Amino acid sequence: MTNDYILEMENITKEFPGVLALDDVQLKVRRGTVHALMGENGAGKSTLMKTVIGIHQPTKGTIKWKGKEVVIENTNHALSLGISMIHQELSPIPYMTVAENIYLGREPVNKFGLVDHKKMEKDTEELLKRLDIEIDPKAKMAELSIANTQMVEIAKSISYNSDLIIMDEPTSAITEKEVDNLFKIINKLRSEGVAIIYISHKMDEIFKISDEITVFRDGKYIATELAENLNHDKLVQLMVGRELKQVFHKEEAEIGDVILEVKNLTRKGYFEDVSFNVRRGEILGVAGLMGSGRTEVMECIFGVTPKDSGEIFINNEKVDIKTPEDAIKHKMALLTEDRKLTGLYLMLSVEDNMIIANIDEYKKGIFLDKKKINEACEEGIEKLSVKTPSKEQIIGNLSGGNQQKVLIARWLLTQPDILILDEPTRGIDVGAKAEIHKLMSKLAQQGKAVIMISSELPEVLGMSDRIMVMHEGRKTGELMRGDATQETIMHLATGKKQ
Amino acid sequence: MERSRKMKAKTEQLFRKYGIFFIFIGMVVLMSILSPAFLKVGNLLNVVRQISVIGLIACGVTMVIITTGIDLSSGSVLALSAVVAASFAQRADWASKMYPNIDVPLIVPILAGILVGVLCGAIVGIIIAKTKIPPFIATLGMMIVARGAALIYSDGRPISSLKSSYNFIGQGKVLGIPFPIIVLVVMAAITHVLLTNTKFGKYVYAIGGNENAAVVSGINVDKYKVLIYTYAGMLSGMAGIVLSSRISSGQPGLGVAYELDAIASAVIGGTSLNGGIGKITGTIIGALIIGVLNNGLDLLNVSAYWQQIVKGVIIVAAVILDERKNRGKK
Amino acid sequence: MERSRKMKAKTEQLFRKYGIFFIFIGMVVLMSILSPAFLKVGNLLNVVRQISVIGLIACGVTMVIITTGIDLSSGSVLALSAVVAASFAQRADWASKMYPNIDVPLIVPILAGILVGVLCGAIVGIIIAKTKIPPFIATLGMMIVARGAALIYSDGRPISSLKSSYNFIGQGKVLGIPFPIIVLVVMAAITHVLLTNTKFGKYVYAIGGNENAAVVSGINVDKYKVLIYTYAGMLSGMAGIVLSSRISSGQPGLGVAYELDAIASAVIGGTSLNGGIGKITGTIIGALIIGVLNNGLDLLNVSAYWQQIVKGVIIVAAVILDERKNRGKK
Amino acid sequence: GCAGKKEEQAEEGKGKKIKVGVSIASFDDTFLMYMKDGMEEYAKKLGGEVEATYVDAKDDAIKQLAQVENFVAQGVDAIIVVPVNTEATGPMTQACQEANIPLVYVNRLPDNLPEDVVFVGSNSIDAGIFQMEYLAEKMGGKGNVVILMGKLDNEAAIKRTEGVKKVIEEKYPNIKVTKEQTGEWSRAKGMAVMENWLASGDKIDAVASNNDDMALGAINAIEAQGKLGEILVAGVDATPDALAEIDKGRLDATVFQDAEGQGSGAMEAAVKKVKGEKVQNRVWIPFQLVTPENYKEFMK
Ligand SMILES: Nc1ncnc2c1ncn2[C@@H]1O[C@H](COP(=O)(O)OP(=O)(O)OP(=O)(O)O)[C@@H](O)[C@H]1O
Ligand SMILES: Nc1ncnc2c1ncn2[C@@H]1O[C@H](COP(=O)(O)OP(=O)(O)OP(=O)(O)O)[C@@H](O)[C@H]1O
Ligand SMILES: [Mg+2]
Ligand SMILES: [Mg+2]
Repeated sequence: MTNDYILEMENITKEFPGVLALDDVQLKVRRGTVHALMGENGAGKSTLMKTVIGIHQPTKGTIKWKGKEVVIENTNHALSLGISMIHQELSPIPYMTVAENIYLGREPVNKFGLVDHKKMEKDTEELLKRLDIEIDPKAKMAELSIANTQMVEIAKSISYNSDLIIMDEPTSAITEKEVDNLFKIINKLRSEGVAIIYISHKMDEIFKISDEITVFRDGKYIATELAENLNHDKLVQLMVGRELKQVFHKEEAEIGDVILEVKNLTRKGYFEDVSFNVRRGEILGVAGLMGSGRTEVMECIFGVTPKDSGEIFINNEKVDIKTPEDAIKHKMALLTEDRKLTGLYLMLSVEDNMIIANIDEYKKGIFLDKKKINEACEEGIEKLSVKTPSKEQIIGNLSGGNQQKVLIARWLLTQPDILILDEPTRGIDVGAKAEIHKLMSKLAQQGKAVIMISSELPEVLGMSDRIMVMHEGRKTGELMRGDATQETIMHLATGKKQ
Repeated sequence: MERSRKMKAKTEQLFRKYGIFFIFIGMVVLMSILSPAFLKVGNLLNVVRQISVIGLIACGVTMVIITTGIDLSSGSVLALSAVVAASFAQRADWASKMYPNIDVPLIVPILAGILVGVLCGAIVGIIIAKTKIPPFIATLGMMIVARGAALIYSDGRPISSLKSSYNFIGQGKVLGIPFPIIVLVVMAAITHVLLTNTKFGKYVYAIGGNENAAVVSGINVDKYKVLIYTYAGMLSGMAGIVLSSRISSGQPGLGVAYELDAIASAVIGGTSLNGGIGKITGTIIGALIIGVLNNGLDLLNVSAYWQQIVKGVIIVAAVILDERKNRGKK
Repeated sequence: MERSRKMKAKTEQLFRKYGIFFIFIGMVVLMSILSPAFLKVGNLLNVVRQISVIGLIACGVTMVIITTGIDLSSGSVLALSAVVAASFAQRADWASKMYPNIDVPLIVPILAGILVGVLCGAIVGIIIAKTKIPPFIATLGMMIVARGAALIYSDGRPISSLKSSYNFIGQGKVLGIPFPIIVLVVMAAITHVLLTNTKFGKYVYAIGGNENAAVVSGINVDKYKVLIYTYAGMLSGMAGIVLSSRISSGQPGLGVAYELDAIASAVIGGTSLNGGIGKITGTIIGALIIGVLNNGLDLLNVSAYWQQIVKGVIIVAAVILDERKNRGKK
Repeated sequence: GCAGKKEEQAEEGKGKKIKVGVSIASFDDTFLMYMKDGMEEYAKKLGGEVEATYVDAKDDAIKQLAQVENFVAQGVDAIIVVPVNTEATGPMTQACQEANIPLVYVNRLPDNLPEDVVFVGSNSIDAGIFQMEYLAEKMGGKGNVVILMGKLDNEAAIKRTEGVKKVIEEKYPNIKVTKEQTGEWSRAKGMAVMENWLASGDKIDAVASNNDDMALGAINAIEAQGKLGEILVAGVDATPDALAEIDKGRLDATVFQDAEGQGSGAMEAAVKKVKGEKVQNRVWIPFQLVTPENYKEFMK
């Protein structure tokens, strides 16, 4: 490895009102390497990257680009220097086409100064083809799945032909197949001398792709090591500052009666004829590729969307769930897949976010009982060890992991018997992930039924008692804990019958 | 360093939270320096009484805006409720009485006025909840329709010669305090408690904060939308009663463009047009700022044309000075 | 399964895309059945000429709304530009001329009127871009200030006796087509091309669709916001010229509440108050719907009071019937 | 010279200037602006003795009440009001009486007017009567009349329209009011309504407009249809614009209301009241019909 640094950041400090996000950190990236940036939620990874791309100005510190000190004034400046970025928060422009999104800000024009849509679409088509991504350049972003949205962002960042590409959690919304594709692209870029800063909470990816790893903790620089000198446990220890051994906290629970039974559930155009059940004390994993209809099934059971046919039984009694209100009355809870879209009230406090689903519990006459609310919130914060300055904090200011914990707390406060968790650990760091897993085990032990949708096969394998697999809106099979392997699941998930 | 940073953050937060209040105080101080008449008790009561109508409407509008809605119908609904209420409150001895043979107790016109507001609000709410059309259009429609209804009901003429018991609502005093002020204070307090301390209030913020999430949290969003617009309609109805009794006459042309002042009060007071954020205290201060401006500029003898220029500039300046920038992109 | 879903989606999309157009056609058919005079060429030209002013404003407003903004100042800016333009277009022989000693060519009042619009728009744009206050407040401020300025400039009086060359803009015909229609068609076409075929247009949609994404893609959002409001101001200025020349008089009270009609046109035409969505073709159809309503109800001799009720109901009904529900929560 | 000086000193000693608060229904109303001119001129004539504040009630009765209350709080010496609504003056009258401040209403006659309150103005219904009588005569006692009304709830619109209809009902059985619609006092709206009416193809013989601005709009529309001269048009107010149109033979008649006379009369009454001089409490300033025969008298 050469000592040819393309980016050198030293003594970087970044303050937000009331928050010291980065405290004297450093990061040095060599040409032609993949440099992983690791740390728990809120460690300051994204913040540092935003100073590189010109969204934030560091409060203190120097940035050297190709050996020369620079002040990166804005995104345009960064782009012109040869730096581009895939942002952690996907930010598509929903009603514009894929091509328009990719070439936003540098649209090709014809000799009249008008935008040359044909050329733009052709260029996009070529770009996507080169990257092996199958998306229609003329499709509106709003019509794409999250996975495809993410692929477009990836394509966009590459289309700048930059010397440094920052990838802030590029795989949070895509499955193995697309990840493999991304890695192929990264390898090719690396061989062309492009440097990549790679941020992810998925450990296996880090060891697969990175050359060097820098670790941050609580806004402070901890270490930079060659990837080959680290292993999973060592890296985790650097990140969390303590030892964190076992990956999955699956504990035995007593499996009881069937509590939820779904029979021939159909919602035309989304899924068809889905039947399954789940028992008290059981964790039912639901696996499948992107768009296999898992989310839709669960939303339908929960009354978010209407069903066309099929029956649902709870404790062997047929129930008619038309709205989430009904579902909650039947002691169900649904942690949705998209935190921002269907979970969080971003501008409301932690407290309001926590109590909203069972507010009737806190009523005293027509008013709310502040004391009861306080107690409940404190319990929630403590039980899930949510890191927040206070329960009055606006939830938008918490890190993603902590936001997720608040949402879980919201549903635990409703005292549910059946918990549906859709991608409960997406974008969440190892520490928090372990805690959520531990909690799932505990809930099962208390006799609750847990349904967990996850796109991470290791998680599904590690946590489930039983695994249901879906493909294109149909259930393709069910595997018991002992029988399931990555291969058997993928077999079913790609549509081959059991 | 950690400490001083926190201190700084705290004061910043304080200003952020109460910024518009400080700006209001600044305006009051400035006015009382410029015009000795300003701080007289009589004049101050004037200011508050003058905003009582806008204030009432603005309480409802605040709630609507918190849910990312908007209400353009307030002024017209006010007029409709004013003519209906007035038609039941005419003096028995008045020759051109609308209902010559009916003489009803005071409670009837009051209930009638409120009922009109409630009905208009409920209709708007049901349309918005059931058809999902933008509140801008639904309330614009009601704005036009209610004005037409007020004109038809009253045949375009003022409904006058109201009973003195009815006029007391707008003109009377209790312990030296004008009754409209009491109405405003009571309704603002109720709305404040409703928003901060009840399930209904929490749902209002939740619907405005993230409607999708609200559905998943088990909130019957449609039902609450209907309730919210109904409540706003009720307040417009009350405003119509206060206004007509204040000028002893129910007129179909009352309240034109009041919705703009009400919305402006809410936004100046920190309510976000993007929803999820807003407080009644802020709205009342917003209304007071507009009231002090109207009153103060008259006191200072600023010429009518220039008043508009000064008023426009000060409203914008107040919001710019207030730290809570970006309380809504609109 | 996949396939039939796509088919259904396609026809749905068709109606979604052109729904309001079908509703408009429906209205036209209904009107021509109810009133034989409606479909006469002369009357149809009437309808379009009558919406030319609202249409001009609405083109700018559409652009502003696409960026999640709002423009309440259009009507007042129109008035200011009308009085300024008129003051330079008075007949030389008129006794009470505002500038008795100045006689300037036609281009001067036109440029002056447009310049006024451009300036007002630019000021609003700069305030919004630099201070990040809600456009609602910034344009509300300009609405009040510009009206005041128009009153001061004209001293509250109409500026009349305009040159016939100036009056041609509003009253003349070219090849039998009223000139205001030509102005509208040209400006609507320019705005349409601007929005669909230029970088500027792409950035308008990008800013409205996702301002963060626009920033991250290196777009100078502030600069474009200033340009957008300036463009809208320019169109209001042109509308002022057309209107004053149409009535041969620049009056400070012109255009009151026109902004509401313009916003309604845009929203009826499918522009989302949440930003990112909107088309000039839709807006023009929205304006035509309002125009056909006004014209048709007069033709049908619907009484003045009832007109309001019918108009309100039909606007709401049109938007409900149009499939593109939820084009903006507001 | 010496005596004059003494007088001046005496006056200064007597107190400050006379402060008069004036609330005008709407500054957007051209007619009322000419009336304001009359007040200003009269005040100027008195030479610095009077300090008048003019506020715009923006056609909002409540705003006007607030303005009067503000004047009272401010301690002005007299108040002049052009009421937005003649049936909503009670509380204003009361506020002034309680504070013992002389009050003068101008132009529009309040429904409820105590003896000690001054009124200067005319009777709105007369404008409609004069206008329609002239039109009817010119029409030869038969034909179709359309009415362009002001803002629907304004008393001037209601009363003037009433006047027009009264003439027809009482004297002309062969004249029919075929259409009536609001032009909201504005030239642009008046023009649009007239365009639509003309497009309907129905026969129109005369237009009775509640004010001149709408009448001028109607004339524009008529001219565009090439029907100038075929349809009679009459307005109210005799604004300079309207007189110029009569001069050109395009407008047939208007009704003059002495705006400046009302304005100066009101100011005079207010000042006299303050000084304790005797004032007539009802000052009627009648309307006058303006026709091509006599319009020159009204041009300044
Ligand atoms: N605009 C901001 N204003 C205030 N605080 C902020 C802002 N942006 C980030 N922070 C805070 O700075 C800290 C670092 O956040 P950052 O987003 O960089 O973390 P991260 O390492 O990327 O975490 P994750 O893995 O969850 O993405 C957090 O405490 C966060 O709350
Ligand atoms: N609102 C919608 N409108 C149209 N199609 C939709 C909608 N929501 C989901 N779909 C489609 O329905 C299918 C099932 O999607 P769903 O999100 O349930 O899949 P999933 O298995 O949960 O996948 P993921 O891993 O992405 O969550 C997909 O083809 C998706 O594109
Ligand atoms: Mg991050
Ligand atoms: Mg899913």
